Amino acid sequence: MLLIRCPYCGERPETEFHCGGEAHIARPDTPADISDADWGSFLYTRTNPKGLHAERWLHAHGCGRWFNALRDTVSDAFVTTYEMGTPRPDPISETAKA
Amino acid sequence: MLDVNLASRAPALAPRSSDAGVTVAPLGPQGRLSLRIKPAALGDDTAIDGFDLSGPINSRRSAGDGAATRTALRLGPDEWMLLCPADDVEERSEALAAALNDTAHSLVDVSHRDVSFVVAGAEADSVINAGCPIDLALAAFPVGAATRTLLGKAEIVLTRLAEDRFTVTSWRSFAPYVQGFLVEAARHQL
Amino acid sequence: MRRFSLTSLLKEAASGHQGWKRQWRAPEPKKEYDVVIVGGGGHGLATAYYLATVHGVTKVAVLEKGWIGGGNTGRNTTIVRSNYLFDESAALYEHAMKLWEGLSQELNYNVMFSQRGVLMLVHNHHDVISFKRHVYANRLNGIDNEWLTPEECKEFCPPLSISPDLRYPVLGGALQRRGGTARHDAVAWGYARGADARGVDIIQNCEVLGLRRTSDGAVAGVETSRGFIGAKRVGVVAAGHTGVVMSRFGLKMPVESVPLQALVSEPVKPVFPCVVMSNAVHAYISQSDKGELVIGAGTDQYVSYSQQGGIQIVSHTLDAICELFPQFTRMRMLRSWGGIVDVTPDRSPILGKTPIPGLFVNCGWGTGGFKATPGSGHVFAHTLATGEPHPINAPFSLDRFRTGRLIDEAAAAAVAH
Amino acid sequence: MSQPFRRASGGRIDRNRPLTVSFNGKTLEGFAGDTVASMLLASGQHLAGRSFKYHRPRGILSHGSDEPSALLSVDWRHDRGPGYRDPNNRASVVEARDGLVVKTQNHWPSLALDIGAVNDLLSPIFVAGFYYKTFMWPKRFWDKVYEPIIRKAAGLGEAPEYPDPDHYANRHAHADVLIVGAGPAGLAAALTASADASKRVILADEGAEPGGALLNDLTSTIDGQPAMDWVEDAVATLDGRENVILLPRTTGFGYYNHNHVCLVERVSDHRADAPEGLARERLWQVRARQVVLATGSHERPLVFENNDKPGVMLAESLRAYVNRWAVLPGDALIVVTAAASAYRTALDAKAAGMRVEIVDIRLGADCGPELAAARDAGITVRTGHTVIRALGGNRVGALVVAPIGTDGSIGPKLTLDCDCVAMSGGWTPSVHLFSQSRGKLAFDTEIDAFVPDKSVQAERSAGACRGLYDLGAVLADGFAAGSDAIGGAASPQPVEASAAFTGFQPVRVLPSDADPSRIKAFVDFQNDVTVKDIKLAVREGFESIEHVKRYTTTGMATDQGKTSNMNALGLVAGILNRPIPAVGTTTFRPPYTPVSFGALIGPARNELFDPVRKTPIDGWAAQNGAVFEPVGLWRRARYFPQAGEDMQAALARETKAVRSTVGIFDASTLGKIEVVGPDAAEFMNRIYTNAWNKLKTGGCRYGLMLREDGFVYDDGVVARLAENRFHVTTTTGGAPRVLRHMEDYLQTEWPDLDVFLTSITEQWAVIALQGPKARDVLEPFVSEIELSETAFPHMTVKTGSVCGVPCRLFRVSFTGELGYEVNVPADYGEAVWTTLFNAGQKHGITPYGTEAMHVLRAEVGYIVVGQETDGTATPDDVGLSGLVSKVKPDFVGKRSLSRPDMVAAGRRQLVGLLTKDPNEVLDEGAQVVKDPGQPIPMKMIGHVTSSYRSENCGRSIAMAMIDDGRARIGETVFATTPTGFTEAVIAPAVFYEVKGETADA
Repeated sequence: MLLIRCPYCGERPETEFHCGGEAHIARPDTPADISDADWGSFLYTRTNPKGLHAERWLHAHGCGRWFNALRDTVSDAFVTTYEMGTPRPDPISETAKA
Repeated sequence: MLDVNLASRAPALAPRSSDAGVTVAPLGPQGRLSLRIKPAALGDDTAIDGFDLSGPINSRRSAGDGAATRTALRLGPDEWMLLCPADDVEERSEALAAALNDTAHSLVDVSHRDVSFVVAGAEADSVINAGCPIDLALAAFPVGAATRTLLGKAEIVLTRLAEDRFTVTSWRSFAPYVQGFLVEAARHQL
Repeated sequence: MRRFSLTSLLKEAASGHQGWKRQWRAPEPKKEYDVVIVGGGGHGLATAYYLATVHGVTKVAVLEKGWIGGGNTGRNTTIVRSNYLFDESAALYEHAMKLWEGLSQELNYNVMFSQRGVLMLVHNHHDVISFKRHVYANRLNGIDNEWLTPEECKEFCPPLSISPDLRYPVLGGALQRRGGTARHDAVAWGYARGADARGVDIIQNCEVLGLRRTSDGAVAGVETSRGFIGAKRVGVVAAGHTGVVMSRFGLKMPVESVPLQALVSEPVKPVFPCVVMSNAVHAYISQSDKGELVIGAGTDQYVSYSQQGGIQIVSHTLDAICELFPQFTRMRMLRSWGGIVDVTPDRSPILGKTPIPGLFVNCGWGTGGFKATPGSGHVFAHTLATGEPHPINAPFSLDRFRTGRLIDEAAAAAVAH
Repeated sequence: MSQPFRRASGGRIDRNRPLTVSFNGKTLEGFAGDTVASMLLASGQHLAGRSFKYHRPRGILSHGSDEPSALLSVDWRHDRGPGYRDPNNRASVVEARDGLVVKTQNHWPSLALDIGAVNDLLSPIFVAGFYYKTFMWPKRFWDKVYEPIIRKAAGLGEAPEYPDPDHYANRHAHADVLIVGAGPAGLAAALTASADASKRVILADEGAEPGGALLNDLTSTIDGQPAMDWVEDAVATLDGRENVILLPRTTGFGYYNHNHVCLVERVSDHRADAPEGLARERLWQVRARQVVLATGSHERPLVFENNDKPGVMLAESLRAYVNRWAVLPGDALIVVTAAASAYRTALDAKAAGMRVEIVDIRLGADCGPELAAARDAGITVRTGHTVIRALGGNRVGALVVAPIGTDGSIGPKLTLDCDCVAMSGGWTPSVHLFSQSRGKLAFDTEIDAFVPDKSVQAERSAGACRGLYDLGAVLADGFAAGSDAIGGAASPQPVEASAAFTGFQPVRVLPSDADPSRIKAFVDFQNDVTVKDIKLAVREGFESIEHVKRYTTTGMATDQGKTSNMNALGLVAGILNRPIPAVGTTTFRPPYTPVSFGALIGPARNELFDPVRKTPIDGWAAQNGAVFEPVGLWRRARYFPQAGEDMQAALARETKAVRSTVGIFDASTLGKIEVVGPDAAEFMNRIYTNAWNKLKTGGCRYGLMLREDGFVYDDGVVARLAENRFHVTTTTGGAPRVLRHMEDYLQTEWPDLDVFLTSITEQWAVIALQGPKARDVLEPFVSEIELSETAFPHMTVKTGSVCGVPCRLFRVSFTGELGYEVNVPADYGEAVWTTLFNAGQKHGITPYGTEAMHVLRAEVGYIVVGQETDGTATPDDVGLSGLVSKVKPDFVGKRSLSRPDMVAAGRRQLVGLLTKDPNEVLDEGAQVVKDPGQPIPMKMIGHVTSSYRSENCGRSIAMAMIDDGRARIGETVFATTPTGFTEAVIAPAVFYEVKGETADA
């Protein structure tokens, strides 16, 4: 069971959370203007990386807030979690810090 | 019009005894208002109608006493659960709405949605930890802490009133499960 | 290939089994192949086998990063069934079922395909409708699947509790008698042995690192940990690692890889005669020939390549199992493990062309790929041999995610695979 | 059976507390502190089971959880009735107590005489993987003939037959330091880690008491005192510290992500006095800041012919039985070893009065001080010797040994009589939990074992589990690990302890001149895997250790290879002439030892399996004879049968009453969300397909919600209570996901919107009054609200009070009739219901359940999301394109609706189906074809989604999704029935015309 640091509540067990999949897939402002292929890609195509993955989590049984996390999909270790609306942290600088 | 103001309030459940040293006692009706305001909109004015909204996330702040007790559980960055005596809830609701008239907010009466228990006894934390996965050590979850979390398969709001005394609140239909879970856990405490 | 038979076994027994040879060679990679298959699991090996046997394409290499059958082939709960709802899925899985029914003989390798029946339990009104819809659709597609009353369920699976006091009482079940289980490792080994005997090179410990393309963009071969290997066509059959391989080839896919856990109990004498699935309470259970209860759990909720999930998933599965089979709480979990399953948005596989000429993909089997192994290999071999999909896999194109023609078994039935 | 092999004194048993255990119907005697294994040995009973495949007689190999052979069926509470029995318990870890009833397994007719042993004679055929090569003919014989025979032969014990009356507990715990293993390293680590009173320390050990290997040790000293005195002091110190939780009988079995370590505690099985209902086991789910693994090591058996004879034991285990349990496992002992540590066994056995000889594989020159010590004690030591085979039937009787020449040749053989054998092939660090934590292992050729290398999680290993075998070094390592775990100095003082005999010479298979293809030398005892099986696997090309495991099943038994893995790995490496790491090591997975399902489930059984959610009116329904059905977690009243009525009769009555008088229905489970804030209407615009700006305060509208992929997600009536306040309803099952869906968009896509969502599902009890008399029933109880058609038309909402209780009153209908939904605070729900029901008697009020609700809505053509839709339906498919705004530039799902296949011709569309025979009710889920005579596979053109006998229509009605259905109205089609097909006509999906005051007015 993962241990997840909610930006608002601190470290909590995974069962309190719901994973919302890959982060930073912005919904197009004017969906009507984009092609079927691009829309299909927005809906379905995912990075699915073996390594760092930016993903969305909801602290469903906690503060009820969505937030983002950067997690290594091989070790499952979280590099960081951050509030919605903030850009993806640069993992290189994170590594440099550590 | 008939005089039908007879409808009595039926609590969600009756007390169930626990033979162990930890008691699980249902609380009676309580006034509960879910208040939502973005912190920026709230600004520095954290005392609204006698409710102290100044606490950090996952804390409980109580003001006044007796029938005038007003408690605010801050459950998220923009979410408070305001508790007051059951018969005071309409008045508080109106007063709060008036006080927040110019501020974008949401105030919703959920007095009947939730049911609370007091779990008390020296091993109360262990009993709750039978189903609640968060750290209940005093340092991690001190007196005055309040948070939404889980108990087994039910969502609860957990508040610490004293070292050996908690309230456990769930939605009404989960209350029999929560009660049964706590009573079962109390049988097996260390 | 030395034929396996009782006679050969007895003969070897007399001479201390010294005469058995390798079941497949360990060749060095050649410079070039007609077809390179990336991934030595059941699907990849089956593809190679059918390329050789059905299409006469024998200049084939199967490249496996680790050891063959070591991924999801060797990590699943071995359930085989074909009672899918939609025509497209039904055709694909029934194609596989028909191949299963002769597979041991075809491969001369006992894959222990055991048609002991797959019983899918129904616990609510919604599922009654959904499962009857399956039963009827299957009947009209010529696939066996029958509706059982709770009492008939109990008769078919005596350990089952059909008490009306259950939290979710059993309201009935859909039984596919031809469904069952097979010995997962033997499937990989049997295909490997059969393919090898026909000239296919099975190359283990060979990781694919990139794709080399010709000036006009078509496939020229793959870069591997053992050097460049030329190929006219490349088929990626890498299951949970499809996303990784395809991203090395410069393509993003509509798949995500998540952990899927399973477990077995300690072995006991025969107690469970069939396969039972209960979607409403998320549980799959059967008993292996060795005597272990084999139990499938759910997927974890996040992308991971760790082959490790949380214990809460296992606990949740077991509480459901023991609700239906309350005598099993005293059984013990002996082993648990995780696989990495590649899940598509509609829970149906992708089997066909990619935007790169000469590159084909077979992935997205999610939690249910094992049962499709022979059929998947068979139609994918056709696709690789001819460059065009077989009619059975044509609907499972990558393009459906653009047009919206999804084959959403999960949404339609809320049935896990 | 008395205790002829019990020593007169000593041992960690309480001779003042005698006890008995029933073993195969006989009475075993023993003392508190015994295990069933030590009692068996004390009585002289070595034969304790039959092996898996060959049914060979097997004894007790070990004294711990690595025991592969002595597996017993144990009835733990025979006196309390059935249901307390389970199979496959290791005799070596079952603590003896009065009342245990144990039986051996896997034999017929008896343990001593087992017909299955014929398999041993057939073993030349039953080699590894033999089943892959045969049993293929005739084709259907596999699962009809061969497999049942194989299955019956396989398996060990009998599965439990009764529901388990025991309880299981769960405990989430947090610790600064979790220490797994309370041997010398673990105790030392606990002492330093807990010295800081602010650090919470949990120390768990699988044994009944702390001490680990020191419990078997009468000779070692620590700081000049006997080692067990040091243990007792350490335990007393830890007991005295408030910050320490000491958990004996608690096995760390699973090391999961982020230092989530799971332990299982045996709470009551060892207690004769355990009160009924006390948990049997408790699962500890520990989240630790730091973990110290002090899990010790496992001794390796030696591999030689017949090394599985009862009486052949691991050397350290034999020492444990002699010292800890004061049992002599025989009179004449031969210690066969490749390791110095076994000399301690020889010395202790000798001191205890056994006749002892040592056969050492090593040359004298390769031995350490242990050799002189043994010879000084008068023990004959044959160095440079090998064991050719063990002799004996149900008990070892002799060993055939021989010197090994310098060229490896086998010298003259010698038969040494004995009645027990202690063997040691050296030690394997127990790296299971470390490996589970994803730490990387490194192969240490010095000790011929894998040891922890790079940690991935916040843990460190200490002591024997990382290859330290000298007591002083182990203790120092433990102190250092404990200190390191709390961030202290990692360089503690050296510890004074007596030197241990360490060092060994790895040996894979003992040298022998016997024909290797003719003998059985066991590598995996329980699964009956021999050296020749492994050789065969390699010969057939199975070279990865994972392939070898799977082909031979070595390491796959209930002991999970604790005694066999290294021998198998070394053997494969030797055959391939590769270094061991090149063959690979298996990845360890949970659990370390088997864990009961009950412990993993904990309290989630019976009434605590899944919560049963009941509405405030559920009690009334139960008292009034409702038949319930589960709907998600809810239980809902399905129908209210009166005496003698079946469901169909009740339905007929309930549905007619609604259309003729009035029905009352509990709709409390409907999901309800209050949407509040200045941007509430804008939010609604974006999340629903409909437009909301024009909905006036006090108005209601049926809202339709899509997923982003364009498929129907949920629906429900939405009321605008105020400019900034909406009362949204959802389907019962959809409530949680709809709220999450809304929050998702609100927080992640539109954080600029000032709007808040609050679940009010359970705040309000919802009482639906439906039917021509609904107003008449309600009117007397309403205050502040005028009910007339003009003042309160269909699809409006008003607040006021009903029965003096605050109320949100909706004028809505899911039946087509005049209808109200009375929302009152939940605690008043039952009282208001009762009041209305009683007052409605004079109007013929009838309670109805979900079944009638479904019929009534179908009669007027209303869909149920999840029944007519299945996650693949667009609004147009179900005839709701009118609810999809054409003017809004965007809403969730809009773009997807224009994808090519979403607008393609021929999609399935909602229609009605009328059977030719009006009394025939179609099966829900039935498939529809145009021509029932076509060959299989048939072309299916649709399926039935809802189907009922409608009393109000006087016939059956059905809804169906049909390809291009709306264009086919009037066509005849055929729907499947359990036995064939039946004829039906496609019709509009509205079957009943409401008379009088209709909802649609």
